[in-house]
Amino acid sequence: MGIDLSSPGGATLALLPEILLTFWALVVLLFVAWRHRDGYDMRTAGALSLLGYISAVAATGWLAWRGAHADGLSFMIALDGFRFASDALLLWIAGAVTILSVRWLIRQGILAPEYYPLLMLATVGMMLLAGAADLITLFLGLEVMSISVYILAGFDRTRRASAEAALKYFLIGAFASGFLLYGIALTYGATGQFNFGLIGAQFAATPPTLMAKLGMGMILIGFAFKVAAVPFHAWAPDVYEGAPTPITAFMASGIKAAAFLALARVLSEVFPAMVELWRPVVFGLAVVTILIGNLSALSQTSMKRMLAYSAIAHAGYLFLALWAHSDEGTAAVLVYLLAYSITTIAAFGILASIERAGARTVLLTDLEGLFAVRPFASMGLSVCMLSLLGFPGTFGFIGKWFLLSAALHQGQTVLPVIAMVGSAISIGYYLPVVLAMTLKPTRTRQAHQTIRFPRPARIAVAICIFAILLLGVWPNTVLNFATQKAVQLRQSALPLGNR
Amino acid sequence: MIQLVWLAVLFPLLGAVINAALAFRRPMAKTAVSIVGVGVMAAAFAVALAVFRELQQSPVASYSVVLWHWMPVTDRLSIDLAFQVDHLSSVMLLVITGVGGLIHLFSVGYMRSDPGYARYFAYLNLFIVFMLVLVLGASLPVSFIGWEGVGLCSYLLIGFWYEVDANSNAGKKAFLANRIGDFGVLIAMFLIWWSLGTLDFTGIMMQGGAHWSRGSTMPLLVALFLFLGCTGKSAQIPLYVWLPDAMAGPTPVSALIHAATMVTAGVFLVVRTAAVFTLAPVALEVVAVVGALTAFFAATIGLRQYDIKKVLAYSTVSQLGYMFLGVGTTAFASGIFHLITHAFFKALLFLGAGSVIHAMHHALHHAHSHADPQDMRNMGGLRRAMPWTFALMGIATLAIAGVPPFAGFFSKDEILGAAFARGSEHPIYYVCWALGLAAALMTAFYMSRLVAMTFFGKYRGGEKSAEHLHEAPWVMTGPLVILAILTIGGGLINLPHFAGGSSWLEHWLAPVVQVAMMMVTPTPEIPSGMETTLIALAIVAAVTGLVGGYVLTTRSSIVTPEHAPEERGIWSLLYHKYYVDEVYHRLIVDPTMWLSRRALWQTVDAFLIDRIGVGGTARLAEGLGWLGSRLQNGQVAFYVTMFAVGAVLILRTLVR
Amino acid sequence: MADFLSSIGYEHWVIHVLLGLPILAIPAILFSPVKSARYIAFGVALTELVVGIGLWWAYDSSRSGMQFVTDISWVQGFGIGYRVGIDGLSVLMVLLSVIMLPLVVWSSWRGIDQKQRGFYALIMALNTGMLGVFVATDLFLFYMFWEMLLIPMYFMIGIWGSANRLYAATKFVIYTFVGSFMMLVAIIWMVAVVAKTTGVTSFAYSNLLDHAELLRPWGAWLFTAFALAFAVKVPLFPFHTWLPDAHTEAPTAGSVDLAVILLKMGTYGFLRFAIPFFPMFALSKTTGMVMATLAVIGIIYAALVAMVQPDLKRLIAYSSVSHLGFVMLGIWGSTVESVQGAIMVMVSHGLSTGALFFMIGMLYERRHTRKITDYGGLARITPMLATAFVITAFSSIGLPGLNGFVGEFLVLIGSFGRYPWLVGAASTVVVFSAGYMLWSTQRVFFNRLTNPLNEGIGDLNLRELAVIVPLIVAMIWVGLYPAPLLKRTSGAAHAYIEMIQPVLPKPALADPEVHR
Amino acid sequence: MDTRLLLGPTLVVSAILFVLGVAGVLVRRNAIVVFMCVELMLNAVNLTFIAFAQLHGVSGQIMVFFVMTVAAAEAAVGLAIILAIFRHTQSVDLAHINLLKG
Repeated sequence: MGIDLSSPGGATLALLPEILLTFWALVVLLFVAWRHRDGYDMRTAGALSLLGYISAVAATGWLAWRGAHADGLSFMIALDGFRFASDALLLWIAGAVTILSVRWLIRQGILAPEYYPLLMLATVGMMLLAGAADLITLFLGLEVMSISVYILAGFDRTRRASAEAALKYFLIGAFASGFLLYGIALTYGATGQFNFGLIGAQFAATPPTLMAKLGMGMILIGFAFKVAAVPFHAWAPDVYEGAPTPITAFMASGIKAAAFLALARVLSEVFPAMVELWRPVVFGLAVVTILIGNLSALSQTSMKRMLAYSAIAHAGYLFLALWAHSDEGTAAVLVYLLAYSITTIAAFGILASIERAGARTVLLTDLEGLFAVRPFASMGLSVCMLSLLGFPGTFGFIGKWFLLSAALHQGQTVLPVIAMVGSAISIGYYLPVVLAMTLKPTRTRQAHQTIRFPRPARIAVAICIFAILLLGVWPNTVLNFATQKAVQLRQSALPLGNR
Repeated sequence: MIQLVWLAVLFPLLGAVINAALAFRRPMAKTAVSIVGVGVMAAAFAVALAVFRELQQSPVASYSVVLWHWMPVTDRLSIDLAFQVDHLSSVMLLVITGVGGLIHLFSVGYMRSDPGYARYFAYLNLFIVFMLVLVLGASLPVSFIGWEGVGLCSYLLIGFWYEVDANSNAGKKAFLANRIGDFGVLIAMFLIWWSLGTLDFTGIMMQGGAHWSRGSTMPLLVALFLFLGCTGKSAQIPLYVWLPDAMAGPTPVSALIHAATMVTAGVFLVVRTAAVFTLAPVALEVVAVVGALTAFFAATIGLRQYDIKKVLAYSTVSQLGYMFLGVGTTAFASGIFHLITHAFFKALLFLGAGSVIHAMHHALHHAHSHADPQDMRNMGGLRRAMPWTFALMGIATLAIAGVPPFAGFFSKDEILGAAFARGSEHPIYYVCWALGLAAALMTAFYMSRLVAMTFFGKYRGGEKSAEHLHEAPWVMTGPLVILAILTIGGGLINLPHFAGGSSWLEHWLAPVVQVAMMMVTPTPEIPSGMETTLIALAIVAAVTGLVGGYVLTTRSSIVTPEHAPEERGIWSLLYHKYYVDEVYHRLIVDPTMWLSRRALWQTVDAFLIDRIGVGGTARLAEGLGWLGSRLQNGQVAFYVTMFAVGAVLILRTLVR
Repeated sequence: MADFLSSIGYEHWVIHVLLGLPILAIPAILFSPVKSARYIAFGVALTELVVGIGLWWAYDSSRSGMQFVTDISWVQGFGIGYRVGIDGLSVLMVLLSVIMLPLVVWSSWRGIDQKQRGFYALIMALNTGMLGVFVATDLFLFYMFWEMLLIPMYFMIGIWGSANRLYAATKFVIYTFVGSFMMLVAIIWMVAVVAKTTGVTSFAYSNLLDHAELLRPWGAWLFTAFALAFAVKVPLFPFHTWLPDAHTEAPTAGSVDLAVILLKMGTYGFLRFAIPFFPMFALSKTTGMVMATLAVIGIIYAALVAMVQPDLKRLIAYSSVSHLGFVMLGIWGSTVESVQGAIMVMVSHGLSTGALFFMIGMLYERRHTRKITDYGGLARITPMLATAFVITAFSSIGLPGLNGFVGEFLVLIGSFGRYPWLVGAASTVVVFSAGYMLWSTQRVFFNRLTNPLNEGIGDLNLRELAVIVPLIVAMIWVGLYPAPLLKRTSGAAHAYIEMIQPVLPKPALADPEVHR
Repeated sequence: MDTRLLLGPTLVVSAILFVLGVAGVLVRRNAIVVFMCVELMLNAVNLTFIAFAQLHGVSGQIMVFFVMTVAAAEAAVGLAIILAIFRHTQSVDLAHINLLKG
């Protein structure tokens, strides 16, 4: 069904998922205003926010099912399969993080239920960012997301680390969005347009001026920060370690996914004409990110910090797909993000339950002998590690293989080699985790007695582990779905004439 | 019957399997073991006889009995497990099963009190199986099964009393020396196959002439590598060191393996591949020279040994040298002839020594004295206690010394004659002849010294053990008598014409070496006058050796080993076997061990590859990682600077 | 027998059953009571043997192409399919692993006492992984199986190993994983190149093989990627240091599986993938010389180092490196005889080294030590074990008449034409292998019994005999009558040589004309 | 005088302001001052938007409104976070805030 975006009715229909989610956020906010005293309130707030996500997913599903597409120019928000897929992915991540954090917050004694509305608003921001068809929506989505996550990062006010994480994230984040904004301004200056399609057409028509190149550069820098690519990655390890674990999971999977999806859309819709310009930049970013990300992770002892560096390394791998700049590349982004997010959510879910109330972060040595006490949890974490490593039989391998073939099909051989060198190095920090849990004896008698596995979190993690293994062996549906969505993205990126 | 020649191999194999089973299940069933062991040998001998008689009547010179396709790989390499029954292998068949059977009979008595009786017979039968396969093999690989099989059995039998470290070491040393030889045979096989395309003996003979021109490098290479194998197996100069140590095994084993059969395999191989050797005259000279040198060298060592079996061991090495000298001068028939006669009298000597040691051991055991039963200095005057053994060993001594009527004289004389005749072609053969003659003198000397020290003079083994000395039982002296008869009559096999014979063996083996002899000029005739002087010279050497040996030994005072004076000068050099073992150990064994321990294992493997290669890269990665994490110094200012530097870099690449 | 098998449609389901059965057995074992775990495992192993042994008759050795082929598309859009098949190269290895499975399970009856269920489940997983590698004809499936069996081996060494098992397990996984990480890129790159010209993206072995021509420009680095992965597994000389550690620390079942089948995946990989895909580069003069020289260095070096090993298992591990060096020499000898010799060495090394590890395992179960110096004079106490060990020792050093000789002889005589000097050098190992084998056998079984602890150990019981005797019978049978084995591999060997014939540089010695 | 003529100089001024902002963030150690420099950068961008709005019509100016509202929200949250960190470390000097490192 065609939607005329210029009419208010059409616009609201196009933005239905976001609007619904915002409505639910306000509902939860109101509920929280009254009831914020004990664990029961926290649980109901969590349940309500879950309802919000489910309704948003339903709306996205309905739009996708009806085959919604924009009549004429897609004005502020894109209306294509790619956006619906991104929204589904982001909502799934937010839902999973909420499930993980319900029990975790109570155990950590953070009885501040406004956590959930912030999470929901952050998700709205992400959906706008991923689905933006206009530089303004892009900027707004980014800022809504960032500001809510700044607060969430510092949510555990009692711990200095959390506050410090928030501060660092905020300062460097604001600094980066300054660059992004300046990029938008210069691009606007060069073309006079904000809409992706029109800018793309403009760049295709006239050779890019200096201002356009600077603009693109600035935008790339803004995104590189958000994705934690190496020269701009310094904030990630500290913020990931300081922030509360569910939020770290949210940042590692959600924010990275939104940023990459937006970058994919921007690169394929706004700057297709300047491919020869930005490919070397993406190439350089990928190489440096993979190598330094993997190498730095080798000498880490804290699990969260190690997973932070691994997140940086995986961002490097994703650059391969962006470099490919093809349908397969975009599909690879979707698949890899799904694989990576499932694995990270599961890994952090298990880590969250291993963390004791208020204690310091989980070190590698804390995991020793876990297999004897908690066989299923340690097997689950091992599967996650293998999936991150890209070991065959896991969904991570399918993601990595898909990435490599996307890059290789475009004739790029150096990046895949660097990626595999990176994953070879990564065995140096993924395998010791598996080794510690399964093969090493427990250090002290009552080593793992304090682990509590709340039922909802246990179910969510179990589903993720099952998904990793199942999709690792039978990835057909996901691969075909992703390729369709990638094709739809290319179609919507075509200049207005031959849509 | 020829088609059933494989029965000769099957019987001992069955014997070995049955005895092995008995060894595990009922090791004490001695009578059953001996019946199976000796019976199987008798059956094999019967088959050998039947085959020999049928071969005599049959017009065809050689038959090939194919059992099954062993390695059908491609059309150019398809090796069948086939036996070649021709004049040479039938003769060898007779010798092996005949002398082997007698030694089995002797062992029944000798090994009676040994707990490993069944195991011993299992090994002995297995040895006969492999020896027959070696002799009957139609192609080099099939013979190679026998070749290494006998090496295996000699390893097992030398190290039979494995409880004593020295015996196991001796077994291992024997097998390793043989393996060095086998390396030569392997390389020869590859060279032959890649240049001639076949590995069958008949094939080699036919294609050899066609493909290789006489004196070219390929036949020389093949011949030299084959000869390396022979030196390993037949204990010639470079690789003879294992034979003296092999005396650690039971005496019948020494008799069978290290006198009669296995050590002659080298000579057999040279005769079997005669075509290759005749195509490479240089190789023939090498064989002759090595043979002569070994004969002389071993004889000198034999002069000063006190262990009765060591003397006989060096005597065997020396006699083998003669055989190779014979074969080296293309007198193949005389080489084989000496092989046969040597089998008779050396087996007789060894078994005689066996009865002596058996008696001494029995006596010393009763006297609870720890003297070495094998050391001649503890013996003396045994002719009164063991008349039969004395008489029989006397006959064998005369034979080996080369006194006319006995077998030894004819075979040794033919070889010396052939060497002298060949001398006119190439002076080197004169040198060989001279060495051979000197060796003959020394052989006579040390044999008579042995007899004198053992049987003459007074008994040095202490009174208490004296009265326990008595003759060996009949089951042991019986085979000795038969061997004595063979030693006396052995000469008839190939009685040369000057002694009225028809040199039957030479004609019998003619078809085998016929192709080879075509390639070489026939041995020149030596004028009859010169021939008689040669014979006279040989007899004189034998007699002076015998008398000298007897006189010198009985005159000098022989003292038991405990308070024997330290050997000095030339004698200590001989006694310590020119320190060859020690030299080998220091020059070859120690450096290899050092190389593999220090150089290869500790340095290359553990240090270079593991510590530097693997450990190094791991530490490098960790170092880089540590550097990477140093970037995270927690300072926001530093992060933002990195951010700005990155931004400038990106913008520069885009703008340029 | 063959027609009975084809009547029940044997060739359609045999591979699926061989692969699927152990996988199904894993949950059954894990959720069964501890005591019954090994009985289930043994039952499954026996059925696997019964099913697998049918291959011996069902495999038609006259046809040289792939048999028992199945081709089901698995990930449609990307040309990945569940493609399996057996041909001359892999039929013997599949049979060997099927025969070894019940022996492995039976040999660890007593030895494994803690976490039995996990152990037998891992054996089942390992078996499927191993079989998978040999039957997969889809490169993606091959890579998955190739990597997946690292995990069962890792845990087997890591949990049931001895002293510093963690180091050995980690080293094993890292060596193999780092070695083969480039292979994935190479596979995808090949499929991409072939797809670009032919329009068909498919990981099928036949498809890539037919278009191997297109890969020539990148032949060098593609071959190196494959060669690195396989060389680590062989293990070729510089990459071998993981094997002694893995063998020493692994439990008996682990080291038997490692020695008998895991090591052959490397050489099988060269024969199946690395050389046929890039013959121009693989068989060029320099590469040939480099690989053959590394093989020969491996042969001699490992034999020398084996001589001075204090630990029995470490000694056998180095002997495996030496034997596998023969296989590599045979492959690069590039004649039908040397290739068939290589396959024969793969099979006979499996038999003899497998038996050696079983026996060392039995010794370990009795005395809990692998140091040679702790033993001595055992022949009097355990005559049966001593006899079996001596027979296997002689088969391992290639005594003619036993299985070792057939393979080594064919490899050496086959490769002599192309590399006469290298084969000459390699033949000297005949002496060194006798050296290390006999010296160690002597120090363990012969010599005086000094250590009182050795007095009490019992000889082989019925179960242990049931493991060892079939192997010894097989050794003698293969040694004296290898014709049926050679017949089964000759089709594939001939096809392989015809495929690489046009590319082969001229050998050192001319081919021998046929003379009968 | 045609206002479009002033486009070049305004862009230069805003560029200078932007660079000053960046330099401020790099150099200064006080969290609040750093935050104010970031605000300076945002306002420099606003200036660029207004300059381009002359050229491309009113959409540039609308963007300025968005930027301002976002800057305000950011200010509120940023200062709250700085307050939170102050409660812990009693100082806003960025050099002292390095608990998380390595």
